[in-house]
Amino acid sequence: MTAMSNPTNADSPRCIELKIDSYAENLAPTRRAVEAFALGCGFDETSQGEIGLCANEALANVLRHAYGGATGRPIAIRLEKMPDGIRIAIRDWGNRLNPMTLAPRDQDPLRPGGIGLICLRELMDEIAFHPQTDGMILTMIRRKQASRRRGRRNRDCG
Amino acid sequence: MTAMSNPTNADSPRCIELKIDSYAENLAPTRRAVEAFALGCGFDETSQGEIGLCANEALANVLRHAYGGATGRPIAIRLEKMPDGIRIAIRDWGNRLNPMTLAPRDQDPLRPGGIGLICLRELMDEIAFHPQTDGMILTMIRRKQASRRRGRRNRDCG
Amino acid sequence: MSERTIRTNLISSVRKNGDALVASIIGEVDLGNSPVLRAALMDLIARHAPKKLILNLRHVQYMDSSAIAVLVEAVRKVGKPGQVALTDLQPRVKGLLEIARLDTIFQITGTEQEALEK
Amino acid sequence: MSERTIRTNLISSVRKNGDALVASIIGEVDLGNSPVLRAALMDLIARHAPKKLILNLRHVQYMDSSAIAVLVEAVRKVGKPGQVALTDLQPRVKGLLEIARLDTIFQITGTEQEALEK
Ligand SMILES: Nc1ncnc2c1ncn2[C@@H]1O[C@H](COP(=O)(O)OP(=O)(O)O)[C@@H](O)[C@H]1O
Ligand SMILES: Nc1ncnc2c1ncn2[C@@H]1O[C@H](COP(=O)(O)OP(=O)(O)O)[C@@H](O)[C@H]1O
Repeated sequence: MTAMSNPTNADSPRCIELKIDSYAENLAPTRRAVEAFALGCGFDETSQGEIGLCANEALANVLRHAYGGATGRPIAIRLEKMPDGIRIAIRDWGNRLNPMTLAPRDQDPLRPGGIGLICLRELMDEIAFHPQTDGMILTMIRRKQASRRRGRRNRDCG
Repeated sequence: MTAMSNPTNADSPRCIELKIDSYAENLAPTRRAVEAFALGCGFDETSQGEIGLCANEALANVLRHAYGGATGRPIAIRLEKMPDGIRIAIRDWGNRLNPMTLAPRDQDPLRPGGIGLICLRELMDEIAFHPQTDGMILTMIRRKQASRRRGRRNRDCG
Repeated sequence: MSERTIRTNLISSVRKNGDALVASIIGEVDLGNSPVLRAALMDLIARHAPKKLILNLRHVQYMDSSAIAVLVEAVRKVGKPGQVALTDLQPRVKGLLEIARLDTIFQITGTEQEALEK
Repeated sequence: MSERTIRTNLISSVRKNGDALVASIIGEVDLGNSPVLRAALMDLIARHAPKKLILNLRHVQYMDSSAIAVLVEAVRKVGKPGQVALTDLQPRVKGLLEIARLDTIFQITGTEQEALEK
């Protein structure tokens, strides 16, 4: 019960930290918490869904790629309310691979892949992978005011 | 980022730990996580709702009573899947008061109070307050097979 | 008695029907937003002084004990028990009222119409 | 080809309509349960070898990319693009298909009837 023994800093901005182990069954509870936290940050329903999806995709990538499918490995998630949005940090102790440095794959629609990262790129305003000596921290920021990136997507679709 | 720095134990049963600070806005994300975790433990929709309500009520009591309304204070929640149910542990660093030792209040329906503890008693199979040197740990267990306690309530209502 | 309406999207509509005031509450109410609901309801009651208050809870998927406490306070403010009706309850909300044994101080009906006719 | 039906409450109903197979999926699908959906769908396709597969997603409030991958695999297994129709999409699911730019390999229709007639 590690989290039971050390108080958080009372001066930090409003935040929630989650620690889960790498079971796919833990994705849904985490996503629900993210969506409800996003609601509390003032995001509308569509945005809540998009933010929850990004958290899900980022965590699924940790499970499948950073941990190569190994279960029972730790993942820490920190949700932070910002004046203009939400910041999500995901910490793993996995293979330290930065997916942003991988070459894009060929685009066969019947062999889809890369959808997870596309979601992060299209739906978040900032994403950054920060390699650690023993794993990775992914940070994602979504602002309430749509950025150019999301503006573009919305024009495409509408 | 305390939770970002220490891996959890890979041998422990499937669990999720949350650390929140004592803002009422954090109740909803936590409850959502609890409900979805309960779904993953095999509870039906009604039971998920009841378990989420108990988590909400227990946390609201920490906010209002253990911390006397002070915001920004830490709370740690641990959700654990058991073979036959769910176990929820809530840790605070508050006033160490054990509400089970308080005398029951008089029953004026127009001055309701005590509903939170009634929920815990009626909807959980086991609840226990464990005073710590610097706060309290509340543990609650709900089993999938209805206990005598919940059986009684159901008869009353039906 | 303030003239300013307290606005919240927890109350989606308000209408008068004779001496009765019918308000629809919407969303999930817990300690995080029940103080807002409280302020808005108390304001409505103060401004309209309804003989009967009918709260449609069809779109309230969730309530905790702090929300229940707001409803009970509304009963006190409107007058005596039975003058506040709760209609269209979701099973979860109904369950909580039963556990709290507060299903008697409210009139609980299936529809707004029923509450208006009683 | 197994004779045993893979049971999951993610698929709420299955019916044949001429050469078409219509199945309703229900729930939220993510990496936690998409392998179960995959097994059940592949089993259905193997046993019925439908000319057309119509998946009603009205009750799918959420899908992640692993669920999308299952749907794409169904397209490969049934035959060529357009032989799998997705109907009654929720906005969230529709949004994900658009982001993934996969709205072309499926037939996307408003209702089952439309999908049957096309
Ligand atoms: N957290 C991660 N750790 C290591 N590698 C990753 C991570 N996330 C993504 N990748 C790499 O990036 C690729 C693209 O990821 P993604 O867009 O989610 O699609 P998919 O997982 O379907 O391949 C993955 O195949 C994997 O090689
Ligand atoms: N976590 C707690 N720490 C300290 N005191 C508590 C705690 N939970 C409950 N209590 C005490 O028990 C009483 C009953 O709690 P509850 O049933 O939730 O009703 P209410 O909060 O409406 O009074 C509270 O008024 C408070 O005195």
